[in-house]
Amino acid sequence: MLKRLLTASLVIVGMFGLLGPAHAADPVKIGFSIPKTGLFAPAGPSQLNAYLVWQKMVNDKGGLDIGGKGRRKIEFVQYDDKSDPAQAVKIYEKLITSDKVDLVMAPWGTQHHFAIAPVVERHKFPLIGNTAASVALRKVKPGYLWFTTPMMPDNLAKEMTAMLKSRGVKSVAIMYNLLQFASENIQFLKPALAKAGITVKFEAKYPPDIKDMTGMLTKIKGANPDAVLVHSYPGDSILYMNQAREVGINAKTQYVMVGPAIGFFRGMFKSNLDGIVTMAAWTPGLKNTTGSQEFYNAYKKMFKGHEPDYLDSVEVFVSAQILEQAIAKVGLNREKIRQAVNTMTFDTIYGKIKFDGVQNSITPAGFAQIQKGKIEVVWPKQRATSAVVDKGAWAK
Amino acid sequence: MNNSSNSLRFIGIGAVIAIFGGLSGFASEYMLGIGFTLFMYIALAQSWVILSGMTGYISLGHVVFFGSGAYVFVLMWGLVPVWLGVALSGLVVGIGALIIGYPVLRVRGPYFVILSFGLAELVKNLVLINEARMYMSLRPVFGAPSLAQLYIAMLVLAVAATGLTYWVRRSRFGAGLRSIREDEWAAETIGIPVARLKLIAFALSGIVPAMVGAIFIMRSGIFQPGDAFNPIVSFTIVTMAIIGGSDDAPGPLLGVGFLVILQELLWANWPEIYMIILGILLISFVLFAPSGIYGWLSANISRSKKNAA
Amino acid sequence: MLLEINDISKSFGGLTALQDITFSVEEGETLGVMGANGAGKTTLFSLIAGHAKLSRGTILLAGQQIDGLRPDQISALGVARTYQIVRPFRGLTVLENVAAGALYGSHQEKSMAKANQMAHEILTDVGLDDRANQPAGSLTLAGFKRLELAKALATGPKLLLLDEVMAGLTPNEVNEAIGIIETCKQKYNFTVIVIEHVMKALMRMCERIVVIHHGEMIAVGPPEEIAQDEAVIQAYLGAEK
Amino acid sequence: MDILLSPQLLAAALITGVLYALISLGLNLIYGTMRLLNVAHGDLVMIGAYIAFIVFSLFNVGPLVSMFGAAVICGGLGWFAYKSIFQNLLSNSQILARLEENSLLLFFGISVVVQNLVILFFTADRQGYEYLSAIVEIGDVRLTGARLAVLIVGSVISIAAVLYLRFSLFGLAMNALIQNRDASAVVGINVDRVQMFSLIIGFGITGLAGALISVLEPITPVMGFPYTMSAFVVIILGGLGNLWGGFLAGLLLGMLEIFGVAITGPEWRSVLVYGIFIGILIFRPQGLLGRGKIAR
Repeated sequence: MLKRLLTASLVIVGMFGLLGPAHAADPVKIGFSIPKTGLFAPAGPSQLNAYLVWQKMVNDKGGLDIGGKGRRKIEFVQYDDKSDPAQAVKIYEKLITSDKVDLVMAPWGTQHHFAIAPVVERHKFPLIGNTAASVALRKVKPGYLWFTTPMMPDNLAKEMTAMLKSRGVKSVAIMYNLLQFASENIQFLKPALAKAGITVKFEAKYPPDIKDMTGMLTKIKGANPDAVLVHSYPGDSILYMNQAREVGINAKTQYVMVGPAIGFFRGMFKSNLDGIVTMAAWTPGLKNTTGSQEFYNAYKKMFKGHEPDYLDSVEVFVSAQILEQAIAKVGLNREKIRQAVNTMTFDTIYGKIKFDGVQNSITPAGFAQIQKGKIEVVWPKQRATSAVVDKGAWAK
Repeated sequence: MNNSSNSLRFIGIGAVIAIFGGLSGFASEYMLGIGFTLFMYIALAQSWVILSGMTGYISLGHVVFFGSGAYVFVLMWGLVPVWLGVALSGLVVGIGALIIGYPVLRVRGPYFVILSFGLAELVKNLVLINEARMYMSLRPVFGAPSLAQLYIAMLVLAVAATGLTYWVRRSRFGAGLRSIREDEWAAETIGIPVARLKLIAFALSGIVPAMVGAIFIMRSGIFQPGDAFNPIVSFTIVTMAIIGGSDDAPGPLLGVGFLVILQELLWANWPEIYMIILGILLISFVLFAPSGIYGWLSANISRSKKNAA
Repeated sequence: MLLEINDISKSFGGLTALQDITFSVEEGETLGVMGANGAGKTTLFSLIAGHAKLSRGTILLAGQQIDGLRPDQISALGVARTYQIVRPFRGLTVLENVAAGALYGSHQEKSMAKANQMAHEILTDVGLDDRANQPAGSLTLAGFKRLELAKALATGPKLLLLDEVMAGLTPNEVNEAIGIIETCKQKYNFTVIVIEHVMKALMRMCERIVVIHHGEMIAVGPPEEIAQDEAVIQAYLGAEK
Repeated sequence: MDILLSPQLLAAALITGVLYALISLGLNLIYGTMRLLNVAHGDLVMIGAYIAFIVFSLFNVGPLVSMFGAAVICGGLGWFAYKSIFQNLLSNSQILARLEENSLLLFFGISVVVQNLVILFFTADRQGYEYLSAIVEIGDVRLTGARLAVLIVGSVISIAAVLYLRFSLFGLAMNALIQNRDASAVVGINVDRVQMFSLIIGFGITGLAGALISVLEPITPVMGFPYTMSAFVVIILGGLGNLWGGFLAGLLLGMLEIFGVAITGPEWRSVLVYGIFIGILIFRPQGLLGRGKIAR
């Protein structure tokens, strides 16, 4: 806390010019926008922190390896996009045309990726996306944008159905937020379930500003499905966690989409989270990956023992690793970086990644489960660090 | 005001518009982006003044027009020519405003302020449900016109909205609206058809924002109900119009110009604390210039004139 | 007959404010209305001007039924009204206040320039033209009363309803006000119904007086007759003095 | 539809309603006595939540204790705000002429400053902690301890506040001010003092509510805005300045929301809330329980 206060005060002092930023000799300037204010501000740190960890890890090694011809440190140029896609567009235009950055990294969220796509294409700046997931992304013209996420809704639906089948689930209840990613998941999940012969006993959608789920959950309890699939965001995930216990939802498989992979959420529910399945495909001990444990340790060290967001932070770091490796191969020439990203195979904390068109063609969509307070990758089986287990009774 | 100074003024205004228009040819993308934002908020704030500045019905939900226009536009995307789509979105929203305006405008004072906010939220949620039903919660807008074209389009809307406010302020219609603001009951007594005038003002005040919304989503490249109906847009419009002060066209020009340019300077130079500086400025405005920039300027000008005389 | 009030009643909830009122006003006449506070005088004006709905009865203006119309429609037909508690448009200039009347009302003047010209003329008539460009909020009480009158005149009334335009004025100001009303009446040729507490003024101005007591009309006639009327003396003067 | 008879649903409705009532109370006081459109209201909820979170992280003391601290600190902010800004503001005729606009702008500025200061010091990262998470069973109703605490504390505080403001001498003075500003000064009410205490009490109760809420949702710098708007909806429905009406409107809205959603389906939640709000205003432009005309 004290350290944070101190940093904040330093920032204020720095603003008034008493402390200028230290200029390393000839660093590589990389720009991006971050939602520091507005609707998505709470989601921003998962991304920004991963960028900062990467910057520190690279700079501690002496900087980015520029095509084997020496190392240069990384300097970030970052602006608040106020959670507004149009502001993000303006920021990338400014970064490229007026701040003259060498490279750009991704903004937060699917809509911001769509928004800036024309900008990076116009200026021929390669950009490795992260924190964006929608099948509509595949409609983006291939060229300067790639999406690292394995969590495309159609792939998720496929893997989810397979996981449910492997656990002998015959019936499910589905709840989902009306926002884009959640509802897009349902679009693919429902046909997949039908094909697999899994019945949907209950289905309900709700607006983002929902305040109470008791009604829905009471109905779900009455329907008594084998699995409850909640496609939710952190705020509504908390509602579910509290009220499912109140109502006494005891399905053996309970999926809570976004939330359990974030540190604060585990702090709020602790042992009650045991057995909850969530959307994540990484854990520090994941095999056949490059740098997972180092990333985890560096993150915890830099952020006072806080864990990274197992979903967003990880994906962000993956995108940074890809950029780093492309630069190490071909240097800072953006056209060459583009070709490198198109053709190379990268070693990341997700494991090997190669792009097919705009999307990550290797990493499968996957799920994790909280087991004894730890996040274990449980699906797909070939990547699992642990097997899926039945969710037991609620702890308290 | 004699004729020669009037025509001089028109030439001046024409020249300014021509210069701004001409910039689209060679200004940097970043500068055009700032211009786009500037014109966008001028158009929005001027439209807000037609309803709220003139009649005193303070709308805290003007984003409802902006968002609805964007939605109508995106539904037609690819089906009709772009600029026809923009015009149609203005038309459709204008008609919609005529339909809902009558019951809504029966509610006055702070009740109307919150009602207008609620209306925007209601429409947002209806759109959200509709989009989720079609699994279209996010619609990319690929292949939009260039920034230079959007910039010109927004300039046209800003000029149109400014002209509209200027005209309304000097028209019989505007005299009726301003009487309504001062005392609705007394206005009715001297024969002003208050319900009809309010309704027309409501619709007029919605048309330009709808078109602005349509153009805006071509700039942001995406339609999502949460962004298109973001309440921050409503708050920003109100803030800019109030800071400008007055119920006449120069007010919004001053308010928007000041705030947009200030924000650009601030976020680019002090990204960590620019919002704090901005907030402090808003507070100071109320304390030191409660009648807005326009009011403050006219007070000071008339004082200095008096001193000179 | 310019105005015919036929057996009208008005009740709010269970309370009867006016009951069985019938009278008529000749074109060009000045009719006074008197009665104690709360007798229902202002309610009568509200009914004529369309601000309140009748419970029973009809009101005809030049043979046309006007009850049920909106206030702005009634104003367009030529009925203008002033308020006992003045209602100026404080944020507008004095001229704008009056011009608004000319732009709407029964004139429905479409040209701003002509409306301003008319407003200037009326302001001259009521003696406020030197303040035309001041904000209306800056006037004195006497000024407000004159503005109230000017606004009503600007609508081009056939029938002018004056609700205590002289209350709160000094005797000198009252004399001036009566002068202004009489001059304007000559010039613009309208009919007046006037509610007034200043007895002398009423007696001086009116050709006939209607007396309302507890919502009922108890007398109508020329001032001299009313002054002698037993019922009036009992109910009204007796009650007040 | 036997779900409508479930006591669990009734409990959920009561919790939602009590929260609405509690959060709108302070706003109603401030609007009623001073006609200030406080759009920073929800930020006090946020401050209260952060206070509870900090106290818990540093001293392991829960919100049932720290809520009093939050009330005192937020009340202190109210005092500070009154002394530094509003005392002068409310005697400036130029500002009073456009009070609605100006107070909107002012509080919007305050909201921006407060949110961004919090972001600067704590980042926008979500925070949360575990407290009273065990389930408590009362008959057929099962609630987490935290939600039960919200129900009890929320009802006690809001009913006590409404009763106090109805029957105490100070409450009477405040009521007089709400009814008619000018007249209350004439009859010898110390308007200045009443305004100051309205701001202190209004801010204090809201901060307390924030501490309670801190266990129910992620604590973030931007968590306040939805509360601002729902508080406005409640006090408008109840009739501005009508504390009792606001309390009832809060409960009513909670009931309508929970039972309405159970009948129509959760996707309609917000459409229902705002639809009912707009519908009521159109038919009763002064609010459900509002009195005749708004005095200005």
